[in-house]
Amino acid sequence: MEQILTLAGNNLISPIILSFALGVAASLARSDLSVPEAAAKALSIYLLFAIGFKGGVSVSSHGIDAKLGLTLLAGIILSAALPLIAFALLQVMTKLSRLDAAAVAAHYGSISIVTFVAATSVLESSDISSEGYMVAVAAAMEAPAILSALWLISRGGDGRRMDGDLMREIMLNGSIVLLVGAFFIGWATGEEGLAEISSFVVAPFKGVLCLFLLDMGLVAGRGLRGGSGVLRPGVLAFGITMPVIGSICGLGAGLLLGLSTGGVVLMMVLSASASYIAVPAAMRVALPEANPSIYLTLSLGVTFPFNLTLGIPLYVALATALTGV
Amino acid sequence: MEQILTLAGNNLISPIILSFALGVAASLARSDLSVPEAAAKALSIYLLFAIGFKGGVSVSSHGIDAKLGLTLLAGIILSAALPLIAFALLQVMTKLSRLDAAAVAAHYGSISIVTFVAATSVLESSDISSEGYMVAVAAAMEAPAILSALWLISRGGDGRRMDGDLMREIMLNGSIVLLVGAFFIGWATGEEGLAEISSFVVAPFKGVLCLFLLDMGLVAGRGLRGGSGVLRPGVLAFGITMPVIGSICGLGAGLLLGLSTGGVVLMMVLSASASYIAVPAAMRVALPEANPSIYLTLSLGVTFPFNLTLGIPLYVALATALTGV
Amino acid sequence: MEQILTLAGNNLISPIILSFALGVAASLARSDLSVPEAAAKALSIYLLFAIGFKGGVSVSSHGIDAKLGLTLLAGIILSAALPLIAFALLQVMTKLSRLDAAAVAAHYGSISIVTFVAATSVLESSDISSEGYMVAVAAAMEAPAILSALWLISRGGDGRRMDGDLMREIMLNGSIVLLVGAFFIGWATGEEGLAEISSFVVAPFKGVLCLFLLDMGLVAGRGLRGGSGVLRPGVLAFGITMPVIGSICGLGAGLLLGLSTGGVVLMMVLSASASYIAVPAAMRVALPEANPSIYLTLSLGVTFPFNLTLGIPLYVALATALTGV
Amino acid sequence: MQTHRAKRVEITIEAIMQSRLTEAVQKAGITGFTVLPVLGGSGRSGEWTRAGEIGRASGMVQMICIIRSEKLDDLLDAAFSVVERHIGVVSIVDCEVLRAERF
Amino acid sequence: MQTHRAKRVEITIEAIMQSRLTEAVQKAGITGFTVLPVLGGSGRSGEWTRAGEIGRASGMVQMICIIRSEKLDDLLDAAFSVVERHIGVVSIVDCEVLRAERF
Amino acid sequence: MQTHRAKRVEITIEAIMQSRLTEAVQKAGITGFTVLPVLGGSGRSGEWTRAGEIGRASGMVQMICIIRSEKLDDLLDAAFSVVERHIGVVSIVDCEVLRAERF
Ligand SMILES: Nc1ncnc2c1ncn2[C@@H]1O[C@H](COP(=O)(O)O)[C@@H](O)[C@H]1O
Ligand SMILES: Nc1ncnc2c1ncn2[C@@H]1O[C@H](COP(=O)(O)O)[C@@H](O)[C@H]1O
Ligand SMILES: Nc1ncnc2c1ncn2[C@@H]1O[C@H](COP(=O)(O)O)[C@@H](O)[C@H]1O
Ligand code: NA
Ligand code: NA
Ligand code: NA
Repeated sequence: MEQILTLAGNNLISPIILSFALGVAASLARSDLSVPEAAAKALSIYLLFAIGFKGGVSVSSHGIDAKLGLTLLAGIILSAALPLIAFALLQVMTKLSRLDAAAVAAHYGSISIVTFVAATSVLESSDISSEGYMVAVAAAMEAPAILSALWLISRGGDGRRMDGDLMREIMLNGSIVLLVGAFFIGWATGEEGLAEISSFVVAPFKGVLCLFLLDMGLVAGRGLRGGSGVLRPGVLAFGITMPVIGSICGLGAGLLLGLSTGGVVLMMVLSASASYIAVPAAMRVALPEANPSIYLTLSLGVTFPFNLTLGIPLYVALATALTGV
Repeated sequence: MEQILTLAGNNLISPIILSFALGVAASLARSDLSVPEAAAKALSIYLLFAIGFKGGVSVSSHGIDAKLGLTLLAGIILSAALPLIAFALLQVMTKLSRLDAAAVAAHYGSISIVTFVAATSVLESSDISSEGYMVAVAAAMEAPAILSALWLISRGGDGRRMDGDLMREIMLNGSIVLLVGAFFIGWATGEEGLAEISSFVVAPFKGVLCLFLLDMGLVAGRGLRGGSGVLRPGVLAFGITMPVIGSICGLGAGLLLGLSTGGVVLMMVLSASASYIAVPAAMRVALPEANPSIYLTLSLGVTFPFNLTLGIPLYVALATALTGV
Repeated sequence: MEQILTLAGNNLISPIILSFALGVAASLARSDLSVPEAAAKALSIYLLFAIGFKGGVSVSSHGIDAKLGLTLLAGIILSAALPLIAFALLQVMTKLSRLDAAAVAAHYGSISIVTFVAATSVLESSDISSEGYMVAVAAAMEAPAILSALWLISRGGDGRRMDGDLMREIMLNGSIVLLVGAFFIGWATGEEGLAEISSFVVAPFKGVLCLFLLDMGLVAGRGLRGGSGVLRPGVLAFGITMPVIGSICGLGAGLLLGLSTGGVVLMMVLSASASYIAVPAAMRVALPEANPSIYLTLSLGVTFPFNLTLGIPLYVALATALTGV
Repeated sequence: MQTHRAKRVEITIEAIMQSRLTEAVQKAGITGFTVLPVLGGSGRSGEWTRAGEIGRASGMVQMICIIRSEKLDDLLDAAFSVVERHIGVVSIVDCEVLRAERF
Repeated sequence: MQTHRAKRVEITIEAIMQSRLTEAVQKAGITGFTVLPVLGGSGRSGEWTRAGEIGRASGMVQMICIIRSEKLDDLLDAAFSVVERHIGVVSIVDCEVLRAERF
Repeated sequence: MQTHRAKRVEITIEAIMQSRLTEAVQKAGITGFTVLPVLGGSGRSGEWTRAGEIGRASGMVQMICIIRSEKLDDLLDAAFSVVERHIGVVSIVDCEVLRAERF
């Protein structure tokens, strides 16, 4: 317990978390501080490229693990199954309509790549290594949750179905393509490739992450200001309960698969985190009647900060204890 | 004298100054070279974050100085008083209307953070250290000048007053919030935090400053081209006299406070520099009838380049001579 | 031969080339991956500034070569002459109208600065040094080709002529001004200036180039998708034949001038590459009736990838063999 | 100067729906349009701004389509089929154009 | 397709005044509008462009507001109270809209 | 509120021609206009988007010019002289403006 608190404490006063907090505070105080959309997108392109590339390099140097296939499969199953749990939980804990509940559920099956990135950066600081292919698992977990949520809705008698266009859009979503593409580039070019561009993808990484989290804080704060009306106690409680439940599922999967401590942490983080890019976009197309301020505020304003501040240290502590390292 | 010339010479052929000159030249030659607005804003966010953060780290490692409070107070007084001097000077030297004179005066009480940044980078090259909290002083000096200028106008019988909204906008101006926020982040995370992100906030700093000054040169050149009509000799002379007067006030304050050589230089630079972000925006809201091309051209086209090229070496020489280092 | 293949192989699996390939693939697969315009422009500003600056520093440390003047002259002559060859070739190989042929020809006389940058980065990896002033030669070769192409058209009886405005626009084109300006800044500040900003202009260079090529791949792929209709076999064949012919002209010039191996390679690359920024813009003004999808698709979709993947290793091999190093 | 009567249709729609609108409009035989970026706005679903956003879930674009009057109904049908279940605004204005042969 | 008469009001105003205009307009009971970015322009106070600017002192935005005719006067009064002492342009066009219930 | 009749002219033109259009329009005695960025579009020369572009060869801007009716012909002549050989669209709408003295 003490260890968790220390880790959480250290985590809380890292520049990364404080940058996020600064963004939230500035936004709630109605400061006009803002990051231009193009700059925010450029930062996210950098982060996706760097994290994918480094994952690929790590796979190229440690060789492919027999567990890769199984871990990918576990990720896909988790992504597809977690929305069902989330949906059930939402129907118990909140008064959201089936439509809104399904839309929210989809977010919790899918993943937040920034939470993943923040976790890798905590792992690095704590010298805990992890499987490079967890990046690929992250990519694999983006989409299945969307299908589950749409299935939940169609079961409810609503004839709405996934069309081919949407399917393609989801699978070829810019962030998935960049993450997976950079992963393969890193894999193909290996340590040699890394040496060429490490002063770009490694050295400034954490600093860039600070600015990106500043922006996420600004956007989250704006969302909280505008969307606080939808944050009934039940909904709010869900936003904190669900990541914990997700992380436990991820923990189980990680232990079963026999992943490294870092790998287990990342599996927990992926399961615990909620999408705020791919899934919201898909929901606007497939379920336009669902209220975006509910799922955006929950995902970016509640679950993301929870994972960033308390969740990650908790997951690290649990995984460390249970993998016995 | 020779020392000043050498320093000025060295200063003039630094990549930073030459980048600014390139921007001005390209703009005057009507080249279509331009930096996208979003990129320019991203550069300024980087610079504010880095300079604030480094200031905070420096305070965290050198401990808080008993002089911090007094220096902040001195900054606020200077910011509030300099517009009165500037206003009097403008009425003597130029034929500007009371309104235009007050608007210009506000700019000279407030500060230019890029001039501050450029000065810290000259100090670093010359191995002159300074108080980390000068960043906080910079932030504190942004706003009081605006109040002074509005008071000058209201004294003239014009019933215009500061409204609460404007007050909040000025105090929670994005650049102040970011500077102060990053300062606290640096303070809280200290050397450890710096170690994590120094390859982002320290290593590439000067290079980023070059590109930013290239952009400032482009904007200043455009302003000079469009606003050269307003630059009557008296106005022009003011743009060079006022920073010298300001710097002397800053020098006095710095010596009285017993700041380090670098601290005195920065106090001079803050007093000598003129705002071109926070104050112009406030003037457009509070004094929309004042002519923006006068204050923008003066601040960015005359005083900024003067400080950048001749002012800073002069202030360094004076401070070095008088603090006897 | 084997050496070429090895070099080509190494070249092909570099992060730079693979990033371009990723962009093309994402675009052809209709992924929504995209780099914001402002970010792409910022990347190009960085690359132009860095490459110009480093060229200038190199000239400042190796001194001016007696060959500088002659090399510049050779560059200008090549730029002016290559469109005539290209035009003749187009009339033999394709059925393009005179207007379209002239517009395409202009592109092949001018140069692609990214191809140049990619080549310098291959040279660096292979430890082959080159004359720093080749950057100035690159700048000098941008414009003459445009004049040649307009002369070709006016010879055809069409009274269209270059106006002064267009002339100024071409010569003071943002990318030329930045490249030449940064070259002079590098020259003036020398190794000392480089030391100040090398962690900005040197260290992250290749990584930035990767992201830039990702974007160029996205744009090229989009062009191929939209413009594939215009890529008749003859036109396509021209897009691969012409760079080879150009490179041979560059090779002859480089050998005659007695340039270093690296210098010969860069001369070949400049001659072989086709413009996709300065010339297309000039063509839209001067020859608006020419079909942009022909010249843009050829230049960016065919010749650029050819040079990037096969051309550069080929030119390096030829130059190495013939300069006997 | 000779001008010709036409309709200017302005469709403000979610960015994520842009490709679907484009396709529908093109299927209706209309090939000319211009898309403007939108910075922010307000409506029944609240206020929003694009500042700092990286996703495409929020954010709108504005498509402007200038057409001959006789094509108006086709365009509106196409647009409506896309915006029907979505937020968004369609407005039509009478206008005059130069170079009518282009429309 | 069934359309309904409405007014399209376009207000070009300094970026720095946007929040004040928004507030005034909302106080006048109007909740729907769209804000477009502006690249540059020219007027009695000269020519300007946003390229490379970091401040918000220069630079304008364009607010487009589609409303029922009966609300026009309220909107214009609200807008006028904000632009009165400021630079900026207000223009009104008659338009037709789909889905009138939204306005 | 008192409004005055005017014309709203919207010219969609290649970004590279913007300075030439501006000059021509100013020579025709018109000093007020606003330029909007354009994200993308489609026309007889195909579909395009500005995403990721660094050149100015592709890409358009939209100039909006509000003028008194009597200046319309001068403006159209000026605009036409520039767009004549180029792609681009010119449309004119009747509008009402506040503060007529500004136009
Ligand atoms: N009356 C209106 N005039 C202009 N734009 C509007 C109007 N109503 C809605 N919009 C735009 O459409 C978006 C969605 O509107 P709504 O569906 O009402 O939430 C808003 O955010 C605005 O950008
Ligand atoms: N007649 C006009 N048509 C369109 N936009 C205008 C017009 N006049 C002014 N503007 C816009 O309003 C800004 C300020 O105009 P002004 O107050 O005349 O300097 C200009 O920079 C333009 O963006
Ligand atoms: N009917 C139209 N309505 C609106 N914009 C158009 C129209 N036709 C063309 N455009 C715009 O003008 C550009 C060039 O058109 P075009 O000359 O037909 O290729 C297009 O890419 C659009 O941005
Ligand atoms: Na999850
Ligand atoms: Na000052
Ligand atoms: Na060439």
